[in-house]
Parts: sequence; structure tokens; C-alpha cells
Amino acid sequence: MASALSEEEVLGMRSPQIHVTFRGAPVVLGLAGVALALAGWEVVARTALVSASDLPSASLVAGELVRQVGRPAFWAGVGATMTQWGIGMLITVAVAVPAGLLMGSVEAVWRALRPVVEFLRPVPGMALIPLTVLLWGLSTASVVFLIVFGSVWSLAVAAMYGARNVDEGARDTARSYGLSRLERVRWLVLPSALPFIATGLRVASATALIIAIGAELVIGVAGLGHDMAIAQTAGDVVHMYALIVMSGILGIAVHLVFSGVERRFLRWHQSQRPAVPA
Amino acid sequence: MNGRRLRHLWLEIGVTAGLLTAAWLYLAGDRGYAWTSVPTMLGAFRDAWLFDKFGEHVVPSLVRLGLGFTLAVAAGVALGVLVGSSRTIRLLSQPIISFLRSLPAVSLLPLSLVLFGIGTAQKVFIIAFVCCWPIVLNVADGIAELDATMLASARSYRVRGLDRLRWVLIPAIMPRIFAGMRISLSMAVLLLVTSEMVASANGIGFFVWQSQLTFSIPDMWAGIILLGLLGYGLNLGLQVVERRVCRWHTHLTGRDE
Amino acid sequence: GGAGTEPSAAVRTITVGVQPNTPFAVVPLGVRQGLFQKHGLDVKIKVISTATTIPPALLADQLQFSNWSFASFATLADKKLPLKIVGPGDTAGRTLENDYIQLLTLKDGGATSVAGLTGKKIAVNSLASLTEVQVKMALKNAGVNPASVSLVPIPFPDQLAALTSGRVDAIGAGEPFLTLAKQKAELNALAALNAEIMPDLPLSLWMTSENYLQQHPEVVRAFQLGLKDSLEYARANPDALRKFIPEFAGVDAAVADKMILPTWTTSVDQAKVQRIAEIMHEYGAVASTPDMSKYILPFPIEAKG
Amino acid sequence: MSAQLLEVVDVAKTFDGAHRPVKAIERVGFTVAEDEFVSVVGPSGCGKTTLLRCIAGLAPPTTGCTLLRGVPVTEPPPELAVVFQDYARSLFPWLTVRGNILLPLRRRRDIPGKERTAAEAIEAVGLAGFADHYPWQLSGGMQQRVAIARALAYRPRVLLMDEPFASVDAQTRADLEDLVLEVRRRFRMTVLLVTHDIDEAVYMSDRVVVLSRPPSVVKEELTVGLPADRHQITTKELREFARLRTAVYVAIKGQEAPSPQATAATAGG
Amino acid sequence: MSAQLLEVVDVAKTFDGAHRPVKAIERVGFTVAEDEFVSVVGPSGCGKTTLLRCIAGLAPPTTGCTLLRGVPVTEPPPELAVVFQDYARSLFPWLTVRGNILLPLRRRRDIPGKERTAAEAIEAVGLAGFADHYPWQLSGGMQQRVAIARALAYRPRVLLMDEPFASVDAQTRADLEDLVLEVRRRFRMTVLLVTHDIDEAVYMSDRVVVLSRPPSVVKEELTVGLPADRHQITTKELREFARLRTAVYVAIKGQEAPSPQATAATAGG
Ligand SMILES: Nc1ncnc2c1ncn2[C@@H]1O[C@H](COP(=O)(O)OP(=O)(O)OP(=O)(O)O)[C@@H](O)[C@H]1O
Ligand SMILES: Nc1ncnc2c1ncn2[C@@H]1O[C@H](COP(=O)(O)OP(=O)(O)OP(=O)(O)O)[C@@H](O)[C@H]1O
Ligand SMILES: Cc1ncc(C[n+]2csc(CCO)c2C)c(N)n1
Ligand SMILES: [Mg+2]
Ligand SMILES: [Mg+2]
Repeated sequence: MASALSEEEVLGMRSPQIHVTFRGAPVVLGLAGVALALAGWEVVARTALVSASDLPSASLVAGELVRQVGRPAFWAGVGATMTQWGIGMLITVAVAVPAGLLMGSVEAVWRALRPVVEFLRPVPGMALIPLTVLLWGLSTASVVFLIVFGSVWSLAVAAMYGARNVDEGARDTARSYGLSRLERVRWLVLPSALPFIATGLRVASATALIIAIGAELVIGVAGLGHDMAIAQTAGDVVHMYALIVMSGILGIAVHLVFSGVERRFLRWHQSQRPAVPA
Repeated sequence: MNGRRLRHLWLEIGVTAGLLTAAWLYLAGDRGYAWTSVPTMLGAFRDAWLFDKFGEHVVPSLVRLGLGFTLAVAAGVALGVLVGSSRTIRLLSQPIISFLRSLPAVSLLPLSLVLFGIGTAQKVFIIAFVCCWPIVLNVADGIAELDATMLASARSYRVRGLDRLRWVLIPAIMPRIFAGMRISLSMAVLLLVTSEMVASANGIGFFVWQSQLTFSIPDMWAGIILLGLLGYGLNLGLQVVERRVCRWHTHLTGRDE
Repeated sequence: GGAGTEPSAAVRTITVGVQPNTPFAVVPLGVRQGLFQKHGLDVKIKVISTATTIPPALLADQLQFSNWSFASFATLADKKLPLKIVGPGDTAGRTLENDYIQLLTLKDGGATSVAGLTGKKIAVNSLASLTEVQVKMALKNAGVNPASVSLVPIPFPDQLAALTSGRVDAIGAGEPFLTLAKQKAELNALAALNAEIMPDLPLSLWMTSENYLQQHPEVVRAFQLGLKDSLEYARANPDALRKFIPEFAGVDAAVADKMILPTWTTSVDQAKVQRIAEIMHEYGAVASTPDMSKYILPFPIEAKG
Repeated sequence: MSAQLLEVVDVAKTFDGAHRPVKAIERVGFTVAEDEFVSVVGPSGCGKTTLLRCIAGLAPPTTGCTLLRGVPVTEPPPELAVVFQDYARSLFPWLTVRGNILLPLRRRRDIPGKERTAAEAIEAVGLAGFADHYPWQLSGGMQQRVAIARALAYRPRVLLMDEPFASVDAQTRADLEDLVLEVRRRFRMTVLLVTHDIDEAVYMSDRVVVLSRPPSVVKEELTVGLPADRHQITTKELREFARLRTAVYVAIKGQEAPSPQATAATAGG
Repeated sequence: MSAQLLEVVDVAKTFDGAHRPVKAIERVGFTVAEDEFVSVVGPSGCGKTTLLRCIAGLAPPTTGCTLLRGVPVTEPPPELAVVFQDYARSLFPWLTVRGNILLPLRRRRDIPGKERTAAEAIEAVGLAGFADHYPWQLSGGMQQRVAIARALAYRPRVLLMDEPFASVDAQTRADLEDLVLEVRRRFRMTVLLVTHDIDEAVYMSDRVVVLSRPPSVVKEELTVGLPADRHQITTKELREFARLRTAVYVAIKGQEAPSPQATAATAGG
């Protein structure tokens, strides 16, 4: 998401704040943001607003997280979650991107699939738990199924919008030079759709993580979610929040990976062009 | 053009009919405890929603869904513009946003209870909180990829502030806003179920969850079918709005021919 | 094949679903003590976090046995699911000292008796379930019209926060949250909720699928024998149980020390079980009164051959 | 000149306007023979681009049709290439200059040494050293030259060009004109050129088709009787050249031309 | 002529190229007086657009600066308007022709009767009847005229134009040239015009700045001593006009011009 445009270009004015342009800016600012959020949490947890409640303070949760980090069982949970997430994402991408591109570029395909897609999209996977367990058991397969069922639609819709983002000038060019259908997909539709797919991937990767943890929690398959369920039934609120924080941290890690990949594949894109040309 | 539109309509109707028939035939056999036959589903659907429990469950759900989605769109666009417009804000907020977006919805329930109690607000919060992110991301990315010449043109004519937001930025990212909304809307229906998991004694989500707890499989399917139809209908509506609002985009991408 | 130990040739691996709650700790504890191994069973414990996954998992033969409760079994029986009760778990205590589900209010300004709850909001774990019926019966027993109160479904872990923040006026809390709540806040205990339904209310049970019973009656019997041994062991060794709970359910050791423990039983009281089904029906939690006796197996069943 | 390669048969095109339908092309018909170079001139908005899109098979006429070798065109024919007026949109921003030129060549088995062909085309339009630049790193005129290089490297049998030299300076323009003529001769291309420059139309063409204001019709067709070998200086010094230029000018204006000096200036504008 | 309104002081600009930095502008400096009309000509890719962006405050020079009334330009000054070379992208596709022209006027308290101003501008560029059309419903030349109309309706003190007439036919071009001259006189504008057309540069300007090939420097500045009132036919018939045109041509080519006839043709190309 590193922008090409300078602030002035986007805001239409020179922003008053100091321009932070040194090399480590992303890391420093990112950490500053996190510190700010943590401070906010600490204040909220310690003030009257929710003090009577179960929201433990940031410092307490951080302490618990540090304790958990030293336990192999914790890492087993993280590993299981990320494995399930990884398999789910692979299947999701493999299915959603081609399907979405097809739906976006061939109207007949979209119209044929629309009833199924639009009907299934809002069906909550979690509400299908009995069916899931019957079909896939209390296993990784169930979690993967729920991940795919829950995130494939959003990525497909993103890819579909992307495929409709092909500029007419570019489309005419491709047609007039007789590019074949396949070539058009590879050299025209895919690059045009890439910005939307990139956003969709970031949305879907977080959704998949949420679902992975939620499914583990509900079905009881090893992973962070399962640990959460146990912490919850045991009333160990601090442990519970430490696990929630960990899932957020995994979210940040996943985001970093995906935006790195994006920078590689969208180098040509307006959003990635150098900010103020030297 | 008209002929093609008619062909597409028939295609859609035909495929739907075919799939329904296939489902009907498949479920006529014994497919295990989590399934039930289509007539049983339809019977449960009729008993549940026409129009017995409509007022009790559907109306409150629609209110929560409407408020939650509206809030998600408003917050999503506002936050997205903010994040997309400033590199400083973006760098500051990116980790937190990635963090917040990855929190499992179920784990937000306790916090939402504490913050918003046991009324509508708590459900609206859950829906809006989770559903705003696709819009935030799409809007922020949309702003970052705006055409440089177009922005330069706005700048050189000093179209700025609210004018710029209203007449340049928002229209320019409309396709992105809709891409986000299309994902958010379906998510909102999903989150309806999650938000009605606790502290709720009515709503479609409550109904589904309760049917599951009491192993009323036909009722569970009746609820799921209603959710599917609800999402389908709302998304169709959104597409109609989009076609009107984004007419210029359709033309620039040559999809009108 | 092991050299030496008794029925090594017949050792059989089964998977048993167990929710991480104290009343169900009896089987994992028994496994730990080798009480199932003794009967030729190698038991794998599968920790289950959500009850709704249990029936489909049994029906799909993902689990061979699992914990459950008598009240919820009325719901399964009402839906005629092909499941069987293989044996008992615990029964409820009779007083505030030994019943682990209690009706609580805040000492500071909360009602001091059930009668004081007219028109109030009460949090229950879930609706159309035993917790709802318990609270309603407690109200009725105290002469309060249940229709005057509103029941709010809030899961056990979140109830105390709802109470202290004033969102609800009373909670129907169960262990370990009962002990936790009492540690964190000054509370009035208004009623022992299980005891409000009937004395010695049968609570937990263990079940299997009809299909599995038909195919492997000898395993079912072996499980029953192991279960019986486990129940007796737990009754005789409450401290072993208290020590086991933190490890099994992740409960803080300090809490486990104070928790009200289940009252173990080795028999199923058919009349009481049937009465539970009737009450569930009366209160609208199930659509009919199923004949529970059809589902209860002898404990243990007769050995074949 | 051999048989008719391209036939534009009574093409008419009406668009949905803001209030009522806009009739862009009333009725246009002309033909282009094999290896012929035909220019189309006409006022801004008269439907030249629309006509080119119909010929290329990119948009259907409202009525009438276009034929290539007698076959109705409904899809862009494989032997045809187009240089679009809106060159910025016709270049793929995700490909470099070289990538943009190579892309259409991927399936051309008949063109050996594609990399070399592309490099030569880049060199020919004066962009040596910019092969690895992306289109958005180039000036307007440079982008336009990339579009021209792409079309030339493709070596089509029929080349359609829509104001291909609008954004380049006079010197570059003259060089590009000669480049197109040279390539056309070498690979025996048939060319249809839309231009606003009367001198250019006369200098390059075998025939000039003049369109009227919209709703447009063919106002006049002029055969250019200049020697086949053209030269920027000597050809333009010919009396016949001056006569033709005036004739085109008159056809467009529908009135007598002013003095040659002024005509040149205005036409050159 | 009054004081210097615009000063371009030793502007240099280097871009990140594909392999190594591309020095687009070596060092360019010139000034524009209040109410002066200055044209900038130079080969394609020499940095004219880049220079205009620096002057408009849209991009900072790598070194050097631009001053407006002695104040360094870091932001587009309120009294300035730009007609972009890439006109298609500078129009907002979700606004009609009228909407595009009205948008910059929204906050202009000093322009009364905005609707009428916009309508007049639309009429002036020959687009009457297209006010409610969207840019994508217009031809290339028509879009370019919308961009010109927008700039004129804005009534800036300083008008920067980047090849504003590249996509229109000769007649329309001449009309637009005169329109700009007329509006400029009426509202006392200072104009900086980038063009590839030498005749146009001479015809419209008080001074012509000739840039070299990149990395570009100012190769020559020519003062146009023609009478202030210009006329498409009579002005261009003046000997001084022919002399200046040749002078510019020579400055660009850096060599002796060919015969006048050919020069006109080539320059007009
Ligand atoms: N998509 C469209 N919708 C509506 N009208 C259109 C559309 N495209 C073109 N037109 C109209 O058709 C007419 C001809 O347009 P066209 O682009 O073919 O002109 P042109 O001769 O190429 O002009 P120019 O020399 O300015 O490029 C114009 O009046 C234009 O308004
Ligand atoms: N964003 C950019 N990145 C890298 N190089 C650039 C960029 N923009 C312009 N250039 C380079 O700067 C030089 C000058 O470009 P500019 O657009 O100013 O030329 P110009 O004089 O306007 O040309 P034309 O007449 O063709 O429009 C060119 O060589 C171009 O490659
Ligand atoms: C849509 C949906 N979301 C979550 C669950 C699982 N679930 C229901 S209640 C609960 C614990 C909190 O009470 C959990 C984890 C489900 N079955 N359906
Ligand atoms: Mg055109
Ligand atoms: Mg330029």
C-alpha cells in the first residue's frame, strides 16, 4: 500500500506535519502506532469505563503473552493455526482468482453462477457446524473447509471487480492485435485486476485467519482457537486476551507478507510509483 | 443487446432451476443427520417465516443489519480516505489496522457486551467493526492508485477540502467503494449470526443458533436459506445502485458494448 | 502384542469426546489412573469446545463416546437421534455448599432473595436449556411470576462483567465461574439452582451412538466398567481430582482448590430422568416429552457370549 | 493497384447522447485497394475514430458494414494493426516499452528474431535507451512513438492509424512519416491514416478521403498523383503537391482557399 | 510590458530511469513578464511538460526554482490554470462537460453567473449542445476543447497550456488560437504555451523559447516583433512572420532552413 502520491497530491494541500521520509519510517511509525494503541488500552482498562469488567490491562496481557511465548504448547497452537490457514488460503486463491476473473470477464458465466454465488456468500459457515462435522469430522479438514467456504467468496468478488477494471483503450488494443483469449487473461485482464486482487487477498487473508481461529474454537481442532476455548471455559481471562493479541499479531505478520508480495507484483502500478520524483 | 440481456436472464433462471432440482433429488435420499429433504426445509421455512416469526426475528435482524452495515460503510469510507491520503497516517495505523482486522469476531463478543450492553448497539458494533475493513482497505488502496494527471488537474484548479472529497475523490473511488461494499454486505449478514450468538433472544442469527443447539435441523436450514435469500436480495439491490452510480466507469471499461 | 500384561491381545483404541469442564474430568482422570486400560481400552481424549459438535461427531463415528447432560438429552431424544446413554456422571448437590450452579446478585444493591427479582433482568448461559428452566423454577418456587423477568442469554465467562456493569441484575453462574465470581466481587447467593428443580438432580451422562453399540457391544461394556471405576475413584479421591483439574481444564489451581466439586453417582435414576424430560417440555425447552427409558442402557450391559 | 482490400459500405453510426441520440456518421462509403495508402481527414468530432473502430472490428456500425477481402468484419482481423488516438490508454502500464512491443509478437511464428525486431522498432522511432522504461516514465510524444513502434514491429497487412503524430514535434513528425512510408513499402502494407494535417495527408497518401461535419458523409475523394517515392523537401516543392493541398483545403472548407502562404500556415496548424 | 511575473531560475530535473537516473532538464531559465505570451518549443521528450509542472507547482524541480511575482512556487497558485497535454485524464469522467467546467468555479466568489460563464465557454470552443455529455461520449478533439474551455472559464491571471490544440483539425485549431488570443486580451492573462507547431508559436506569442534535446537547456529566445493584433491570414502573410518562422526552425534544427515552401510544410506538419 506504499503510496506513490505525495500527501499534497492526494490531500490537495501541503500537510502541516513534518514529512517523515527517512528509510526506517515505516517501522518507526508502525511501532509508534502500536505504542499509542497499547497506551490507549492501558488507560481504558485502568479507568472507570470498564474497570469493573473483565478487560485486563495491556501490561497484564503482555506479561501473560511473554509467559506463553516460552511454552512449546503455545507454539504448537500457533503452528497448527498457521498450517490450517496456509492450506485454506492456497485453496482459496487457487479457486477464487480464476473463478472471479472468469465471472468478471464473461458475462454469461457471471449470470450462470450469480444465483449460487450470491446465495452462498452470506451463508455463515459457523452455522453449518453440524454439517461440517458430519462431512469432515473433528479435523483439520473441517477447519480448512470453513476457511475456504468463508473467504473464497470475498476474493472471488474482488477478482471479479478487478476483471471489470480493464480499460477500454487497453482492451481494444489487445483485441486489435489479435491476442488470444488466454493471452488476454494473462497480459491484460490479470494485470488490470491485480490491484483489486491484492486488496482482496489482504481482506481474505485476515478473514481466513479469523475463521481458522473461530473454527478451531468451535470444533475443537488444535490451534490458537482451541486454546482460546479452553482458556474461556476455564475463566482464564488474561490467557484468553493473550491469545487474542497473538491472533492480531499473526494478522500483522500476514499483512507484512502480503504487502511485500504486492510491492513485487505491482511495481508498475500508480500506487507503487516513487512518491515525489527526485 | 436486448436479445443478449434476455439470454442472460434465461441462463440465470435455467441454472437456478437446474441446481434446485439437483439439490432436491440429492436430498431426497438419506444424506445423514445434518441434512433434510428439500420439502422439509421448505415446510420449516414456511412455518418459520411466513409470517409467524417474521416480526419476532426478521425485523430486529434487519434493523441491526441495516444500522451495522450503514455504520461500516460510513466508517470504512472515512477511515479509508484518511489512511489512503496520508503516508504518515498510513504508516502509523497500518499495524493496528492489520491487528484489529484479524481479531476473531467471537472474541469481540465479551468486549462488546462490556462496552455496549445487551441491546441493539452491541450487535451493531460487532457487525460494523468487522465489516468496515474491506471498505477501509479498498478505499485506501483506491486513493493510493488515483491517476496522477487527474489529481494534478484537481490540484491546479484548487479543488480542495470538501469539494475535492465530494467531487473528485469519492466519485473516483466509487468502483472501489462498491467492491468493498459487496464484500461487506455479505459479511454483515454473516456477522448478524455471530452478533446474535450472545445476549439475544430474537433475530435470525439467534434462531439459527438456537435451532442448532436444539438440533432442529429443518429449522436450521430454514434460517440458513433465509440468510442466503436476504444476502442475495440485498446484493442485487446494491448492484442496481452501483450500475446507476458508476455508469461512467462502465463506459471507461467498455462493458456497455 | 505386549508380553506380560493381561488382556493385551484385546486392547482397543477409542476416542472419547470430553468438554473441558469438571463434571467430565472423571473420564480423563480415570484414563490417567489406568482404569480403562484395565478393561482393555486405550482411550484417546478429544477435547471438545462446543457441545453442538458432539452428536454429529458421534454419528459420524469420529467419537465413540462423549459426555452430555440429561436435560440436553431430552432435546436429542425429542429429535429421535440414534444415541444411547451408557452411564451416569454426577448428580447435583442440595445446598449452596455443594450445588455448583447458583443464582447470584451483587451484595451492593442487588436483590437479597429470589422474591426480590420481580421484573429484573437475569443472565442465563443459554435459552431453551436447563439453565433457563432452573431460573424459572427458582422464581416460581419463590412465588415470582417468571414472565415478569427477562432472561438474557450470556455465556458463563461473560456473566460477571454484565452483572457488575449493571447490564443484568442477577446471574445463573456455574463452576468455575461461580468461584471466580465470588473471588472477584461481593455477591449474594440466592439459590442453589440445580436443587430448585429436584433434589439429587441427575446432571451429566456419557453416551454413544446406537450404531456403535450394535457393532461393538463389548467395547461399550468395557467403557462402562472403566467409567464405573473412574467414578468411584473420583468419589474416593477428591484431592486427586482437584489437582487434575488445572491440567485438564486450564483452571487456575487456586480456583480449583475452592471449587464446588460434582457429586458422583454410579446409577441412573430413571424416574428422575423422565421427570427432567417432562419439566423441559413444560417449560417449552423441548417440543414433546420423549420416553427417556428407551435410551438408557443398563449400567453395565450384559457381557456377550 | 490490385483488387479492393477494404470496403466501407454505407456505414452509419448513432450514439446515445445526453438528451437524444447523436448521429455521428450519416452514411460513409469508400474502398481501399491492396497496398494503397488512404488518408481520412475531417473536422474534429466528425466520426473518424468511430469509423476506424468499425473498420477494425472493434465496434459494429449502426447500419452498413465493413468488408476485408469481401468478408464482413465483426472481429479484429489478425492481419490488422491499429495505432490509437488515445495512445496513453492503449499502452499497457504494466509492461515496459519493449514488453509492449513484444506482446503482440508472441504468437507471430512468421517473425523470427522478435527481440531484434522490437529493438529495431524502438531504435527507429528514436527511443533507443528507453526499452526498459515504463510508459508512465515517458513524455506524451514518446508514448505515442511507442504505439507506432508496436504497430510497425507487428508488420500487419493492414495498418490503421488515428492521428499517430499528434504529439510530436515537427522534425520527429517528418522522420516518423518517412519511417511509416519506408516500412510500408518494405512489407507491402495497406495503410489507412486519420490526420488533421492536410500536408501530411497529401504527402503520405495515394488518396485522401474528406469527411464532412457530423452527421458525416464523404465530401470528396482526391487521388494523389504524386510520384510514389516521396521526399520531405522535393515532393513538397512540387506544384502538384501545392495544388492537391489546396484542393483538400477547399474540400474541407467548402470555399476558395486563401493565398498559398496562408493556406500552408493554416493547414499546417 | 511591466515587471517579470514569472521567473524560471536554473531549473533542472532528474528522474529515476530504468537503469540509471535520466536527466530530463539540464538547466533552464527564462522569465515571463506580466501580460506576456510566451511559447516554448522543443523536441519531443525534452522536458516541456516537466517544466510546466514545475512552474505550476505540481512537482518540485530537482534543483533551481520557479518564482511567481518573486515568490517561490511550491503549490499551484490560485491565479493559475493549466491545460494538460493528457487532456483525457485531466477531465473527470463522472462529470459532464458543464460539470467539469463548473467544478473549479465553485469557490470563485469573483465570477458571477457561473452557469452562464460555463455555457459561454462551451459555446466558444464549439461544443454547444454537448454541455450534458460526459467526456467519454466525446471525440478526442472535443475532449481537448473541454479542457481549454475549463481553463478559459476559470479566467486565470496566468494560463499554462501544454499542446492544447494537438488533437483538433486545422480549422478548429485556428479558431481556438484566436479564441485564446481574444480571451487573453479581454481578461489580461499571461500565457505560457507549449507547442510543436512553429507557426502557432510565432503566430500567438510575444516571445518564443526554444529548448534543446534532453538534457535540455534554453537554446534560443526569440522576440516576436509582430503587431499585437494578429490575424490568421494577414499576419501570416507578413515577411516578418516568415522570417521568424525560419528563425525558430533554424534554432530547433541548429542548421540552415530549406526553401520556405518546404519549411512551411514541414513546420506545419
Ligand atoms: N461513446 C460515445 N457515446 C456517445 N457519443 C459518442 C461516443 N463516442 C463518440 N461519440 C460521438 O461521435 C462523434 C464522433 O466521434 P469520433 O471520436 O469518431 O470523432 P473524430 O472524428 O475521431 O474526432 P477527433 O478528430 O476530435 O478525434 C462525436 O460527436 C462524439 O460526440
Ligand atoms: N515519471 C517519470 N519518470 C521517469 N522519467 C520521466 C518521468 N516523466 C518524464 N520523464 C522523462 O523526462 C523527459 C521529459 O519528459 P516531458 O514529458 O517533460 O517531455 P516533453 O518535452 O513534454 O515531451 P513531449 O513533447 O513528447 O510531450 C523524458 O525523457 C521522459 O522520459
Ligand atoms: C454463527 C456461529 N458462530 C459461532 C458459533 C459457535 N459458538 C456459539 S456460542 C459459542 C460460545 C459463546 O457462547 C460459540 C463458540 C456457532 N455455532 N455459530
Ligand atoms: Mg478521433
Ligand atoms: Mg509533453
